[in-house]
Amino acid sequence: MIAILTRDLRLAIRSGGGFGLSLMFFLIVVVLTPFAVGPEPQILSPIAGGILWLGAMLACLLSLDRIFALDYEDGSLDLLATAPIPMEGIVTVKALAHWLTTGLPLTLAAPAFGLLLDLPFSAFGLLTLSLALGTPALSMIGTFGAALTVGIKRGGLLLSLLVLPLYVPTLIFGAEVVRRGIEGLSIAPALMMLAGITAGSIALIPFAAAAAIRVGLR
Amino acid sequence: MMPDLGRYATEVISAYVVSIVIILAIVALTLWQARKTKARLEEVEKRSVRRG
Amino acid sequence: MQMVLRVSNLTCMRGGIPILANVSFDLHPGQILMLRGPNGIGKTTLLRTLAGLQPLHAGDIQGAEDQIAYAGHSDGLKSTLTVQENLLFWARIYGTSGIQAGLDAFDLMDLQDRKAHDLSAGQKRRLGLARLLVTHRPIWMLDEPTVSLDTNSVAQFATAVRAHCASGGSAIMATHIDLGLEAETVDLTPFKALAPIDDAFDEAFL
Amino acid sequence: MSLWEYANPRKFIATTDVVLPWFWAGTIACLVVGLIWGFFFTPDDFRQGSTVKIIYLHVPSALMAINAWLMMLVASLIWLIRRHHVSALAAKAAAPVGIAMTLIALLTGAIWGAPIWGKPWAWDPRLTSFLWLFLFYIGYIVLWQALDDMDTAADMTSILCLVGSVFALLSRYAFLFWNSGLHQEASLSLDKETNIADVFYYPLLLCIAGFVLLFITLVLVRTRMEIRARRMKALIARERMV
Repeated sequence: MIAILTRDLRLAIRSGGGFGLSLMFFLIVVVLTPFAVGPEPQILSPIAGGILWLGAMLACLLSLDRIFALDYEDGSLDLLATAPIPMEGIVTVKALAHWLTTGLPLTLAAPAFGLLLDLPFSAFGLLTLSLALGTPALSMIGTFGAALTVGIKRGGLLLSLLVLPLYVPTLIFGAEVVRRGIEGLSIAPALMMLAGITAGSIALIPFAAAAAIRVGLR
Repeated sequence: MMPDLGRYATEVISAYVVSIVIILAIVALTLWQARKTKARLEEVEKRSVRRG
Repeated sequence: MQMVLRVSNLTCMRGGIPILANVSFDLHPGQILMLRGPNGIGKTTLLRTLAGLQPLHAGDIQGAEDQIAYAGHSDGLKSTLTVQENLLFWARIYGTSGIQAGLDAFDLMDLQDRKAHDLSAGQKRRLGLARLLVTHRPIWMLDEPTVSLDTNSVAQFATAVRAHCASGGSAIMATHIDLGLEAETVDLTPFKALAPIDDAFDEAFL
Repeated sequence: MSLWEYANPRKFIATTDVVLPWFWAGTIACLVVGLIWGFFFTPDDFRQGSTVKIIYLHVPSALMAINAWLMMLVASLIWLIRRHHVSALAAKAAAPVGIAMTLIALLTGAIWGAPIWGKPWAWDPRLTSFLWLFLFYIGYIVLWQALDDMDTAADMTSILCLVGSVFALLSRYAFLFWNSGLHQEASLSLDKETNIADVFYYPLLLCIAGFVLLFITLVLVRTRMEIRARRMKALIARERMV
């Protein structure tokens, strides 16, 4: 299992796209937003949390089809399926690798991007916390979508279409944590739902994704 | 005959028109697809019977 | 010690259609089985079914659990990893240590630190086959293993298979090349699934 | 004699041959009578005026949009557990009908909302839920079409339907949490006294019956079509085998 993780991370670093790509996309979203809505802090400040969450989600979406497609094309997914590791484990590790290369850098970079968008100072902690709690769910759900579309050529658009509705609750609760934090409302319910979605995804989605991979390989 | 729909006439009538159009569309689509599939199946069946 | 792989009355499907029916054979330790038959008969399908990648339609496979090392058409190599890294990865996946045997058997020592995308097609194939040695699995299932190998490499491969079987392993391979191995041949042509005669249009549609 | 006998395609087609005309007749009767009754012979609501007449389209289609999904969920489960092909094909058959129902619910909802909310679209939790459902139906249908092998497609879409159902509930809760709504409370429940008066209630029941029958009829027709398409594929495959 650790072998798969280190291999995936190494591949991500070597191919260059891994860490950088989604972060770059995140940066593009953040930089372009003020051009679209105007530079005034009173416009940017209230929407900063939402834009950052949206950017993180789209950046995550962008890199999903790499999770299984490359391994499927070069045959290593077949070989992994015959290896003495349960498919559920492989799927979980794949999602973890995806999170380490996208979710984690996004979480860490978000406060810096928050500065660009005039995010209220009090919300920096909440933004980081909500992204740290929510992005694992994004990776997990995305892995499920990637598993469903594993054998489909040019399945990228379909993958986005399938995953987008599944991302909605995570996005809502994640952005809500930041928004309520800024408005001084209680954040506990949203935070708890966010944590619940992440925990539930990590616990249950590996089985669904593994079943989908097995179907997709045959 | 026509009931007085008051100032919301446009809304009510458009809702009915839109819904009926959608219903008729899905019914027509279904019947058309069903007929086409049936015809194609009969053709394939005839062919397979001919071949034995 | 390795068990006997026993396949009885196996029916394999491809694209929802049974293509091979009632395939039965035993594979004993030390034995090599060559699958023969025209293109499209279902050699790949049979191997994938035996390896557990496809569900079997009917019949029974015994003794395959955790015994099989499968090598398909593609080698499952990562082009940005070196030869050594590729092999080490599989060694760790199978929980074995030592890739030396694999490197030696296929003459990959000098290429160890080269990245897989800098290898020729034949070298990649050799690396893919070296993976089999690394897995330490007793039954090798090989699908056209000699594609893009030169005469020299084919001989290396034959030697590796012979050594594997001498130490109690066994192999099933689909190939058209005569490797000069002591092998039994199974022609799949007689097992070709027949189209159902009656017009049963029932649950399974076929 | 058990229900599972209808999992045999031949039996299914033979049975539906007999019952389909009745379903067609029932559908047309209920819908025509219900809608004409609702449109021409019901009074206006004292608050909402004549827009209340949209209820005869909005509520039944919304109900069926959700029930279609539930039916697909059950059919998917049956396919995953007992692997009856007709079940998977019925789930496939229901999706386009479900999406049509969702579209009607969405459009009538927006048209109804326009005068009351002052704008055609409001991010009301219920309306948003139907938008979500609409997106999900599209994904489900596209996934069916993207996979060539019928069994693979049936498996994948069933898994998607299962997981999607969980997320549907989550999203529903999320929408409520995110924007507590402008929608009126459930307009139809068993204690109708507190909700809507009889004059509105009976034609509404008739319309609901009509939409239910319409859904069943269309799903039966489409399932027969899918069975035939599946048989055609099998026959062509058989030709290749010889």
